[in-house]
Amino acid sequence: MTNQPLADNPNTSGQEWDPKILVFACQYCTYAGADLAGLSRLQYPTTTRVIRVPCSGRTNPQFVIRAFQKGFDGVLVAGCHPGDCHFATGNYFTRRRYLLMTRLMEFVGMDPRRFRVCWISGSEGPKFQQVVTELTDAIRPLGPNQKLRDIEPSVIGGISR
Amino acid sequence: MRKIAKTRIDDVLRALAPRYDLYVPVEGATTMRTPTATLWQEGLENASRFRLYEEGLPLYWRTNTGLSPKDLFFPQTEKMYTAISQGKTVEIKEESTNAWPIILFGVRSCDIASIDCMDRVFLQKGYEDTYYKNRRQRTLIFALGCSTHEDTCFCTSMGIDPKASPTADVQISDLGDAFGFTAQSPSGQQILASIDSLMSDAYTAQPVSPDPMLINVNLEGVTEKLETMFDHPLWDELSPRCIGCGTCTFLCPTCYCFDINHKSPTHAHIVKQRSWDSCMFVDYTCMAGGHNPRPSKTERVRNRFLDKLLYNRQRHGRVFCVGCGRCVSKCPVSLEIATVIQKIQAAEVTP
Amino acid sequence: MNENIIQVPDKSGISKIMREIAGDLLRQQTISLVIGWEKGILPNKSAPAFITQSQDAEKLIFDEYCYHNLTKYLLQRKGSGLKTAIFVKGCDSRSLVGLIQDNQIAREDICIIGISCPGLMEERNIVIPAKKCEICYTSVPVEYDFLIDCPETKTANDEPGGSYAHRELPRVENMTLDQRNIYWQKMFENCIRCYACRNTCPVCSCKECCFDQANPTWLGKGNSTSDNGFYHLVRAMHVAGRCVGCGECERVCPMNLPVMLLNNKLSLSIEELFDEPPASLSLDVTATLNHFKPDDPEEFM
Amino acid sequence: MKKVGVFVCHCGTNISQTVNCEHLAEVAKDMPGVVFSTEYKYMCSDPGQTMIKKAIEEHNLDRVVVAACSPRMHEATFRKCLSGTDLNPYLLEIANIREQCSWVHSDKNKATAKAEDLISMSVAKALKNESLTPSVIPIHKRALVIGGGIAGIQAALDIADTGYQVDLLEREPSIGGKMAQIDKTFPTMDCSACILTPKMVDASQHPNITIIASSEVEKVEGYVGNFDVTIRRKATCVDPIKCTGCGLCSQKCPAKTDSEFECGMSKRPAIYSPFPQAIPNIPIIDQTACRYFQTGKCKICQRICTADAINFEDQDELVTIRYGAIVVATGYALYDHRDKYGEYGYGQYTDVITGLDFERLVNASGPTMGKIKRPSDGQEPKTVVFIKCVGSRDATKGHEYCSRACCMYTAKHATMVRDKIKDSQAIVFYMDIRTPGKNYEEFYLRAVEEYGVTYVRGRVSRIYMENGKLIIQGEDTILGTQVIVEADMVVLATAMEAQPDATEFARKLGITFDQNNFFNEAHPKLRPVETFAAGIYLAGACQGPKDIPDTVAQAGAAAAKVVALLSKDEMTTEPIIADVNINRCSGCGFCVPVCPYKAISLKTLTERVHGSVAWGPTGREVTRQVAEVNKGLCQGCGACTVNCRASALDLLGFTNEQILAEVDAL
Repeated sequence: MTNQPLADNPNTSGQEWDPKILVFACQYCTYAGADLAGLSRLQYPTTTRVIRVPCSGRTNPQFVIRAFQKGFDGVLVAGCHPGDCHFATGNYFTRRRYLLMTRLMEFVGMDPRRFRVCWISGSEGPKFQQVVTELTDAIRPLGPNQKLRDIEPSVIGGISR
Repeated sequence: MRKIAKTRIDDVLRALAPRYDLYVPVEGATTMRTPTATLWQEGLENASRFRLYEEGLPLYWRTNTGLSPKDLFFPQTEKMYTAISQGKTVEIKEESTNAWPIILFGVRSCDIASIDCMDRVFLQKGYEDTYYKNRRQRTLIFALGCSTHEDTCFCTSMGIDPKASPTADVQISDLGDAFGFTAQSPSGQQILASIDSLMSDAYTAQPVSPDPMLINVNLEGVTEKLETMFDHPLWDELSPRCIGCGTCTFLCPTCYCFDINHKSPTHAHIVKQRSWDSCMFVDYTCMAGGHNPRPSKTERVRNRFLDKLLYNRQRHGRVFCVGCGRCVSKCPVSLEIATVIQKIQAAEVTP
Repeated sequence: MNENIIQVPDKSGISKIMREIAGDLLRQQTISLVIGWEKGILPNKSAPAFITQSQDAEKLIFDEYCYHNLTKYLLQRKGSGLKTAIFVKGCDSRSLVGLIQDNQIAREDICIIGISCPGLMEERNIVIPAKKCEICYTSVPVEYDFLIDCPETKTANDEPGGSYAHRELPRVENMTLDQRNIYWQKMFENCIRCYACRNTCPVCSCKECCFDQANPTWLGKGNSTSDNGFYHLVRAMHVAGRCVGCGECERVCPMNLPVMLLNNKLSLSIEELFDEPPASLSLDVTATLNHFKPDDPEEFM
Repeated sequence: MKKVGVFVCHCGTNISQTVNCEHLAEVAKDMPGVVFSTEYKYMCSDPGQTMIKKAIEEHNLDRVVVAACSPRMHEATFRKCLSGTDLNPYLLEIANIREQCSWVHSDKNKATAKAEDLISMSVAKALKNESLTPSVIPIHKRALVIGGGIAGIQAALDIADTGYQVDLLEREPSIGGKMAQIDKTFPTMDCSACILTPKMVDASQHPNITIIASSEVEKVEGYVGNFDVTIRRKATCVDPIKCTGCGLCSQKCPAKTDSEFECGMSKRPAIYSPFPQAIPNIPIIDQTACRYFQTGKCKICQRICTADAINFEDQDELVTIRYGAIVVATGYALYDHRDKYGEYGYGQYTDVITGLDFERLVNASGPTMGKIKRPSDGQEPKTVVFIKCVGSRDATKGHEYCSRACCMYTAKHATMVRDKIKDSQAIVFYMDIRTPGKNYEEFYLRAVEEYGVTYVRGRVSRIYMENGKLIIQGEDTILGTQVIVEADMVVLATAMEAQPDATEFARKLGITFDQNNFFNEAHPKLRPVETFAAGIYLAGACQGPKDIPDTVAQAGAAAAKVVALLSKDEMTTEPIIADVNINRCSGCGFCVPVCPYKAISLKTLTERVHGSVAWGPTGREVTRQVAEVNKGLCQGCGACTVNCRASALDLLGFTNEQILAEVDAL
């Protein structure tokens, strides 16, 4: 998988296609929640990848767009519940920023089912499982994401062949 | 000269399209090739540009296109080769070349002159750029004489005849209600012969002449004068207005600078590409260590106009401005070449 | 009332007053530069003008082609302590307030000469009002030291929400998701990333833009629909809550793309979500993304 | 060229049962930058760590990726392992292939493929890792304890006993707090004053403790080890140095007002000490009650003071003192039932009193000299009804939480009624009896069995007056019947709640508070006395309702933390902090408001500009502002990096480049 260019993503036909989901997880809540899901042996789709960040407030919207560019089919930004932020106020800024970001993404035609923001605490292992599973299930019928995706050839204009 | 009614020009295009990659000037409104493209029509209009011919595209015949045809030979971003790592080895995949003939239909005199400029850079300077050459050498050019002009046009000041381009394979003339076709090369003759049945004779027709242009600049002596003006205060006077965008250079049909870079769709996979660069960008001359020999706008603005009017004449034998008026029209702050030439002419120099 | 408010009978009188004020200021020598407009190469072209000598003040004009928001030029004098006088229309004045709020210029270094704006015309079609005037929120400058008050002043949209009336906004909002996607794909495809929109934008005041950086490489030099999309979306997020709706981004776009639409959408969302007024109407407000309320809308449970 | 080593752990069979570790070690060899990879049963074990160290040496590795359990588990372990080599510990990356891979997937092929991706993400990130060094900040060896109740006194004594200077700040004229008002303490029935006043004296006589009474915190700046606290000494109009504490002024003062200490049940003069054992025993003038301040005439106290200590011109005074650590022991307030509990008479019945009122009523030095007399007519009440959970466990009118101490003090009060009034009846209405403490259950049982206190399970729905008697109408949920009791006095066990100014105070300190405005501990279990702000600790009921033993224990714990901090001359801070690239910074200051720790400020630079700019700055020198991160204050959340449009701010250890490398790796 790793050494294959992304353009070779399996197509939608066939049962086995699972959308690639990238989760930005704050290390104090959601990452701990994901660890707890592991401790509790809660199963979820294997196509979930987690990137650990110190706080959801560290998750730059630019990372999210980059993930879609690079071929992820869904992105989840997750952190502590508002009021529970390890860094006191980080997730309040996250919430404000991503309220705008979700509207912007939808405005440019990105299916809102592909992009979620969610609060998952360190004790919510089952919620982590549930959210990534739901996200996967919601995206599966949509097929691989093409919007904003950096598809080759990257040539614009020019003689087309 | 043979002619065809303007209303039947699609017949000509339809006849050529199966045999050539036919590029035509298209209005901005519906350049999206999708079934839902109509949703765009009622909205804002994009700049017109050359596109591969398809039935139903709204063709733009009024004046030169918003975006010059230079991107057909010299795309804004062009893939050069791909490197794929497999284990510890790297495999290089070159881009394949193609021999299918191309017709560039309806190019204006100014843009044809600019293609001459580009040829001098990419083909005639002792080194042939394979990417450019591959496209250029299989292209036939159908020039279209102008019957009107934009307010911003000033090709006549640059010594260009808006109605005639002798280097084109075919010259199309605006005869009012018809287009007249004159072959100017053997290949042109051949193509015209193949569609001759669509046309009728036009012995007496005279091409419509455009009105005199609104902008007139005097190019005489400018190059020579500029040789003494490197340290002239004019550049300090002009440059503050520049906002450092790439509009002039990207729209200019004779700007040929590019940057070679790469992108990695995956970390085991690199695409080497080249893309337009602009000498107006801050990082254009920035070196790896961070030093920038053109640290401020004064140096950058000076360089651009010296390049257009002096360096290219020294290097490639002609001034690299064809009077297409795109920068006059689109420079956000009207720091365009016509104004600058006027200011150069007016500048006082102490010998 | 205020001696610094100069009434003119109609818009043709504005230029004369501009020259007088600029000439006076330069003669007093407290101000070493006046930024205004001068006539361009064509009748329907005006251009930014930089006046340092009082006798050159005669070059100054104001007409319906003085689109340029001049405030960003002040960054060239940033930190020098030099005093500058600048002419602003209503829309421009908000960006001036924005630049002061963003700690880019000091209020005391600037002499603001406001013009209550009689409206601008479309350059290509001299009878149609300029596009930027459609989203005008205030034609009278919100901050000034002198005001040239023109009776022909009119604000297109002085009711709340009026400044979000980009002509494309309702149409695009009513499209289906797929239609919107195609709409923007087309915009991103046509973008040539000349950065005119960014470079002219008065709230894009960074010293070094993230798109120009090699480390990290947010965006390569190459042009692709995807990268162009990244550029426009990120720029929209960067100016979110600070965009003053001066419309310069869309005016300067050589490809005629609806650049301002994204910003307009976000400004509207900010009003709906956080009940905040349009950005930079006064010096004492905080940008949307620089603060929060614990009871902001919660959609992410 | 960077050289990455990849170490895949089997974790016994925890990982290897669903992930093919041998395969991972094999494919990792082909990942860009990787020069060595291997697998082992237990990477965290001694042999595992030795394996890593040997490989670093043999293969000249300069980056290490360990594919194992969660970094929350063993990142510290492996960092320590690296610090035993030539490598900087921050050149390590962990790929979490246990909690987030082998344990949550069952399909071995898919899990292995995912683990491969996780490793390549970590390798990509590791390639961008840089050596990070903790920075060193000095520790100022002086502590501030805010609040002079039992928590503050205890913390101050414990810190002072180890040899460090402590300032004990109290906003009232005397230290002692709520405990000074309490008569006896459960479950031992010790006299509260008898155990508290010796501690107060100890504190006042301790060479390392300075008591700063009648003072409040005005402003807190700085960071761990270096807090600059501005203290407002309120104008007391009595010179503490000249005053001998003779008390003559209080005796002669003609102005009288309600005594706060006696809960308004007796009067005190305008120049007063709150109670006889007050420390410092220096009276202050209450300007709102003083005849001179109100009418401009009087000055009796000044005339009779032989020490010439009275100064009517006294003004508030601000002093700034530097501290290495701060203990917050600001205590609690009592829930005011009067405006909320209409059914209990909104406070209009004088014989419906609170628990604290009762403490004063039974206290030998209180308004009734220890005789239980009801406030309305001074008669001895025969039937006393106690109602628990007034404002506690009542989300609609008060607080959702349990105030913890009320079950016990109500049992104590009921016992005292039965003890002091021979033919009395004590009836307690309760929701539950909570006695989780040593000898607490026994104490409660004694109240019921030995003292014959009647416990009725149920809430009181209404109190009203009839024929001079208080009628208590409630229900007995055990018997399922309505209960109506005629009583002479009712005692409400009102909730303990956060101080009314707790939130404002928390903002001053830069600490956080919960939904009930109690200050947040850094971790409810493992860091119960720390706050999120390094160097600031919590003691007592400001963190949540507590009884005296818990408060004292927590105060000792906070003191231990303070001492541990002050015992070092300097401390190293976590290097995962924000970093400014001043070449990119435009000084817009957007980072400043998003920093929860006030760690970012703007500083002014003067620099030369290169190149020529027409009509630009003359002399080519400009000043500009740039952000500066205080390494002591920054906790590494990274919020500033996102608000920095120009990426001038980056978070070391989680840089934009590193995160993008992870995104791009897939």
